[in-house]
Amino acid sequence: MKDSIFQVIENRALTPNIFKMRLCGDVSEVGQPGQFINIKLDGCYLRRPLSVYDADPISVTVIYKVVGRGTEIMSRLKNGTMLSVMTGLGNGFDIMAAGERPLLIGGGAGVPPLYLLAKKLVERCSKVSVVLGFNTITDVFCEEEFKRLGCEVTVTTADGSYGVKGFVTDALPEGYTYFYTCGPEAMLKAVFDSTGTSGQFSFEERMGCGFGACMGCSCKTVSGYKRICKEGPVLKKEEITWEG
Amino acid sequence: MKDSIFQVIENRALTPNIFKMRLCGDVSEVGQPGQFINIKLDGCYLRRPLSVYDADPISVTVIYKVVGRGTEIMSRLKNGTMLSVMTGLGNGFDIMAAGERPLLIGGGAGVPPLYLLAKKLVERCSKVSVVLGFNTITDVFCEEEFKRLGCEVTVTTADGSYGVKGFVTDALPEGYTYFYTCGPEAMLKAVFDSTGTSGQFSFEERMGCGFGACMGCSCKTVSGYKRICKEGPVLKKEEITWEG
Amino acid sequence: MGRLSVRLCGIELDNPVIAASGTFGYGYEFAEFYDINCLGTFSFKGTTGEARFGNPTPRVAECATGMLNAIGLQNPGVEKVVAEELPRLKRCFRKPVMANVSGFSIGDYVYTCSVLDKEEQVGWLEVNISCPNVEGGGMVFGTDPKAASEVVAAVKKAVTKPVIVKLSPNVTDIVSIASACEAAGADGISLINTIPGMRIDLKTKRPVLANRMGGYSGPGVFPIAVRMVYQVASTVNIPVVGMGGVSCAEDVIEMMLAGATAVQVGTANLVDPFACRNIINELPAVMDKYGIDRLEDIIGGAING
Amino acid sequence: MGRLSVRLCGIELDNPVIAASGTFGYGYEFAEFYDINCLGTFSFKGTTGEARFGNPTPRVAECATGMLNAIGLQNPGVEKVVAEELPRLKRCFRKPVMANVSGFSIGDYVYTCSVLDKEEQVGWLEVNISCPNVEGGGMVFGTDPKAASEVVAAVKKAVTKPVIVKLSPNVTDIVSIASACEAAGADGISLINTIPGMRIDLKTKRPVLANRMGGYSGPGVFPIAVRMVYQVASTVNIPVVGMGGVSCAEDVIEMMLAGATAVQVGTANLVDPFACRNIINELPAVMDKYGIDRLEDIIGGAING
Ligand SMILES: Cc1cc2nc3c(=O)[nH]c(=O)nc-3n(C[C@H](O)[C@H](O)[C@H](O)COP(=O)(O)OP(=O)(O)OC[C@H]3O[C@@H](n4cnc5c(N)ncnc54)[C@H](O)[C@@H]3O)c2cc1C
Ligand SMILES: Cc1cc2nc3c(=O)[nH]c(=O)nc-3n(C[C@H](O)[C@H](O)[C@H](O)COP(=O)(O)OP(=O)(O)OC[C@H]3O[C@@H](n4cnc5c(N)ncnc54)[C@H](O)[C@@H]3O)c2cc1C
Ligand SMILES: Cc1cc2nc3c(=O)[nH]c(=O)nc-3n(C[C@H](O)[C@H](O)[C@H](O)COP(=O)(O)O)c2cc1C
Ligand SMILES: Cc1cc2nc3c(=O)[nH]c(=O)nc-3n(C[C@H](O)[C@H](O)[C@H](O)COP(=O)(O)O)c2cc1C
Ligand code: FES
Ligand code: FES
Repeated sequence: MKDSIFQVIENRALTPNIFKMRLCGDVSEVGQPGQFINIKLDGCYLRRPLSVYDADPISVTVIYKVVGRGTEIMSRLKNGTMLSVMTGLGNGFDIMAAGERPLLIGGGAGVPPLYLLAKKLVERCSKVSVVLGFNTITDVFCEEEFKRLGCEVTVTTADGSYGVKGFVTDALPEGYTYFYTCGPEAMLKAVFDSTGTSGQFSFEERMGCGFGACMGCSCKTVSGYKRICKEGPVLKKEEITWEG
Repeated sequence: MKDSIFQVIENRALTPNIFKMRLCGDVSEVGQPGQFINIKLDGCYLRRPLSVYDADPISVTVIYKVVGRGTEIMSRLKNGTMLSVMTGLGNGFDIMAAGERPLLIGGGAGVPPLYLLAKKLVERCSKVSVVLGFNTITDVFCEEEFKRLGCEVTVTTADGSYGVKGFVTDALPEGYTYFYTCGPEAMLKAVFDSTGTSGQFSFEERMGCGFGACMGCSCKTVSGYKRICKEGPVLKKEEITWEG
Repeated sequence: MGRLSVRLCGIELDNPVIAASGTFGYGYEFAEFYDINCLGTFSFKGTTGEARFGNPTPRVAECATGMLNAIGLQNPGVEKVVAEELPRLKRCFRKPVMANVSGFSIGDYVYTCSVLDKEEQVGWLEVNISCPNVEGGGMVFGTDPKAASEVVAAVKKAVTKPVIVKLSPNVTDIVSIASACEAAGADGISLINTIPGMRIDLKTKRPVLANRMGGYSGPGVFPIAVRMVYQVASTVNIPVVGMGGVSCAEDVIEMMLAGATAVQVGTANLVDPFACRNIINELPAVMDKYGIDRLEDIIGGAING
Repeated sequence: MGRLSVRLCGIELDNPVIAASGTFGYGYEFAEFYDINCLGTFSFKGTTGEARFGNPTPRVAECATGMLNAIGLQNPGVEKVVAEELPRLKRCFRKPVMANVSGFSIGDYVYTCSVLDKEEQVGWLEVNISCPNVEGGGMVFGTDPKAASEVVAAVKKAVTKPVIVKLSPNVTDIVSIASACEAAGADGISLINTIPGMRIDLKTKRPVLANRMGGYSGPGVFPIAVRMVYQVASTVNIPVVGMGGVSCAEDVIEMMLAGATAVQVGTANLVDPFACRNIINELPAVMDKYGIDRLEDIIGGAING
C-alpha cells in the first residue's frame, strides 16, 4: 500500500461512457492483477476505487465507466493533472490456480481487471479463453486488446447487436480448467451457477477507506466476514455465500 | 447589482502581504467610488467583499491584504482564472458633499477605496489632501498613485520608519472642507474624534450575502439599523453611533 | 398541472422550489436580479409582533460548506410588514407568499399570525417554533412536544389559512415533535431550521459571532436534513416541506424522495442570488436523467416500498 | 513536557492528537503507512462483549463534506481483542491505547470494560453510550441523562482506569447528559459521535445505506462539534476530548480553544491515512502563526475571558 501523487498522461473515451486513463507515478506497489487503486478527486470527499487494467514500470492504467459525479469529474481531467492515488490495494487474483486452460469472464465495467490477469496468464497457460459481455454494440471495448494477447475471445451483447446474443453465461466455452470473473453482481451469480470448475470472483462494494480501516466493505463468506478492500476484492468460489 | 464572470488579468504583490488584482469583465454596474464587489472563490463557501480601487471600461481593480484563507487563495490566482463576481454593491461615497478642499484619510487595507474617490474629486475640487497610515515602511503602498493624481499626500507610519511617525490623526492637515475615511475601526473612531468637519466613513462588517438579503451586516445608526452592504458601507458622520 | 407542479396544503405551486425564510428578505432584493415569479413561492423573513433589531455583529461566520448566522430575527414588526413590505412585494410577486412568523410567547404567535392571516397575499403561515419560550423559562418551543402543540393549537384557532410548523433540528426525537404538531392541527411541517453551531477565530481566540453560537446552514447540513424529512414524512399524514443545504436540482429530488412535498432553498441564495432560478431551470433535465415524469409522483418515494 | 503535550486524566500525551475509534481499526493497518507512535494515542474500534458482524452493505455513503456510516459495530468481541488484536498492536505501538467500548445493556458495558481494564496496554476506557439500550426498550443510553449515569456508575465501580464517556450529539441538551455523566463519576467526556443522517440514491430511489440511516461525520459536522465541546467544557470540571470533522492543525487548535484537552481525528484518516501524522507535524508552525507557545495553555481559551 502506498499513497503518492500521480500525473494524468492519457484520458480518453473508448465508448460514449467508458474512459481509459493512464497515470504516471510510483508504481512500486502496483502488483497482482485484480488489485485496485483508490483515487482522490477534487470535489469528492471519498476516494474512488478502480481496478488496475494495466501497468508498466512508469504508469498504471485504469478503464472506468462514467456512472456518477466522481467518474464524471474524472472524465474531464486533463493531461498533466496531479492526483493523490493509493496503490497496491486488495488481494488480487491468484494466478497459480489457473491450470492449463483458464477462462476469464467479464461484464461491462468488470472487464478491466481481467486484462492484466490475461497478460500474466498467457505467459504460463496453453490457452486463455475470454468471454466479454455487454449490453449493446456501442458498449463493447477491449475485445482487440485481449485478442492481441493471444486469447480466444467471445463477445456477447444482450440485444444481439454484436457477437453472441445473450449473456456471458450463454457463451461459456467447454474444457476450461478454472475461471476468473468480474462484473455486475447479477452476472457473478449467474456465473456461479453456470460454471463447472472452481474459480475466483472479483466483487465491488461501497468503500470508506479502501485499505482495511473502516469495516465499510465487509462481506459475509463461508469463513466469516472479509473486507472486500483487504481480504478481497477477489474471493474464491468456495468462500462465497450470496446472503450479502 | 450584477453577478457575472470576470477574468484575472493581473495579480501581483505590492508589499509582502498587499496584492493588486485586475479583473476583466462586465463593469457596467461598477459605479460610485466606495462601492464594493463580492468574489466567489473555489474553496470558500462565502464570497469575499473588496472595495473597488479603480475601474475602466473593461476592468475593475482591487487591492487586498492577505489576512486569512480566502485572501490567501486569492493571492495565488493565476492570470486567466475565471471568477464569479458580484458588482455594484453598496452605496459608495457621496462626492457632492466634498467642497473645495476635501481630505481623504486611509489606513492600511482601508486605503484602496479612496483611490477611485480621489480620481473623481481631483476633477472637481481645487485641492485634494490625502493622509495614509501604515504600521511600518514595508507596508506602504499607493503613495505614488495618489501623488500622480495631483493629491497632496502625507504618509504616517506607527513606528516612524517612513513619513510622519504616528497615526493618521497625528498628521491631519488644516483647512479641509470635508473628509472621507476608510480603515480599521480603531482608526475610524480616532478620526471621528479628531476631525472638525463633517465627513463620510466606510465600514467593514462580516457579510453573508453582500446584497441586502440576510441582515448579516446590520449596524446601528442614529436613524435606525442599516445594512453595511446596502445602505453602507459608507455612513455619514452624523449617522454614526459607536455602540455596534 | 405541469411536470414540476405540486400541491401544498391545497395551493398549487408551479414548482416545488421555495426560497427559505431569512435568506430572501421580503423578496425585492432578488427581484433586482430576476423575475421572482418563477419560484414556487418564497417564505419571507421571520416576522414578529414587535420590531426587532437582532443581535450585535458579527452575525455571520463561514464554515467549510455552509455558514453560521445569529441574526436574531431582525425585522420591522408585523405592522410595518403589512403596511410597507407587502405592498412593495406586490409590485414584483403575484403568487401567494409564505409568511414566516416567530414569537416569544403563545400570545405573540397568535397575534402575528392573525394579522398576517388577513393579508390576501399570504398563502400559508409558516410558524417557526425554534425561538426561546420566554414564558416557559427560555426553553425553545420547538424542543418540547407539549409546548409545540400549544403554539400550534392556539394559532390554528386564530387563523383560516394553512399553518405549516417549522421545526428545529436540535432535538433528540424530531418525530415526537412533528407528531405533536400534527395532532394539534398543523396543516404541514417544514424542516429543518438551522443547527446550533460555533466557530472560533484563531487570531482573536474568541468565538467569531458576537452571540458566540449561531445557526448552521448550507450543504454541510444536507444529510441531517434528508434524514429528518424522511423520519417525519414516514410518520405524519400532512405534507412536509424539506430544507437544509439544498443547492441543486438533484438535492431537490433527493428531498422529495425522502418525503418532501416542496423544498426550500436557503443559504444557497446568499452565495448565488440566482440559485433558485437555476435549480428550477435545471429540474426538467435532471428529472429526465433519472426517469422522473412528474415530481408529484416521487414524493416519499424512498420510504418503504 | 513539550510544546504539544497535554495531560489527559493523569496520563501525559506527547501531543493532543488521538485517532478516533472506528476509523483506525486496531492500529496496524496504519502502521503499514507510518510509525503510529507519533500519535498522542488512538482509540481502537468499538468493542463489545460478543463478536458482532454489523450491518448489511452498503454501509457507507458519501456526502458533500463527509460520509455516513452504518458499520453496526463490527468487531471480534472483547476476548479475541485481548487474545489477538492487542498482542498484534503491541508490536507496533508502545503507548497506552484508548479502549473504545460499546454495549447493549449495563451488564455488557461492565463486562467488556472490566476485561479491558486489566490489560496493561489500555490507558483509558472510552465508553460509547450511543448504542441502543436493549433493556430500556431500544432507547439510546446516551440520549437520557439517567440511563447515561447508570452506565457510568456501574462501569466506574468495576474498573480502575480512567473512564471517558463518549456522547451522542443527537440530543436536545448535551450539557445535561455530560453533567449526569460527571456526577456519576466519569473521568472525562468525549464528543461528538456521528450525527444520524441519510442519503438517497437518485438512480435506485432508495436510501444508499442498507440500514437506511447512518452516522454523519467529517468536516460538515465540525461547527456542531465545536459548539458542543464549548457547551460541555463550559460546564463540567473533567477533561473533554473533542472531535467531529477535525482535518487540519487549525481545527485542532479551534477545538482546544473551545475547551478540548485532546482532539480526536476520525474520518480524515479514511481519506488520507497520513492525516494524523500530517496534523501533528503541522501543529508547531500553526501555533507559531497564532502566537501559541504551549497547547496546554489554550485549552478552553475561547470560553468567557
Ligand atoms: C475494488 C473495486 C474496483 C473497481 N474497479 C472498477 C473499474 O475498473 N472500472 C469501473 O468503471 N468501475 C470500477 N469500480 C466501480 C467504481 O468504483 C464506481 O463506479 C465509482 O466509484 C463510481 O463513482 P461515481 O462518483 O461516479 O458514482 P456515485 O454514485 O456518484 O458515487 C457515490 C459513492 O458511491 C461509491 N460507488 C458508486 N458505485 C460504486 C460501485 N459500483 N462500487 C463501489 N463504490 C461505488 C463511490 O465510490 C462514491 O463513494 C470498482 C469498484 C471497486 C470497489
Ligand atoms: C465592504 C467591504 C470592503 C472591503 N474592502 C477591502 C479592500 O479593499 N481591501 C482589503 O484588503 N480588504 C477589504 N475588506 C476586508 C476583506 O473583505 C477581508 O479582509 C476578507 O474578506 C478576509 O477574507 P479571508 O478569507 O482572507 O479571511 P478569513 O478571516 O479567513 O475569513 C473568514 C470570513 O470572515 C470574513 N471576514 C474576515 N475579515 C473580514 C473583514 N475585515 N471584513 C469583512 N469580512 C471579513 C470573510 O469574508 C469570511 O467570510 C472589505 C470588507 C468589506 C465588508
Ligand atoms: C441568514 C439566515 C437567516 C434566517 N432567518 C430565518 C428566519 O427568520 N426564520 C426562519 O424560520 N428560518 C430562518 N433561517 C433558516 C432557513 O430558513 C433554513 O431553515 C435553514 O437555513 C436551512 O436551510 P439552508 O441550509 O438551505 O439555508 C435563516 C437562515 C439563514 C442562513
Ligand atoms: C466508519 C466509522 C466507524 C466508527 N465507529 C465507531 C465506534 O466503533 N465507536 C465509536 O465510539 N465511534 C465510532 N465512530 C465515530 C468516530 O469515532 C467519531 O466520533 C466521529 O466519526 C466524528 O469524528 P470525525 O468527524 O473526525 O470522523 C465511527 C466513525 C466512522 C466514520
Ligand atoms: S473500505 Fe474501509 S475497510 Fe474496506
Ligand atoms: S451581508 Fe447580507 S444583508 Fe448585508
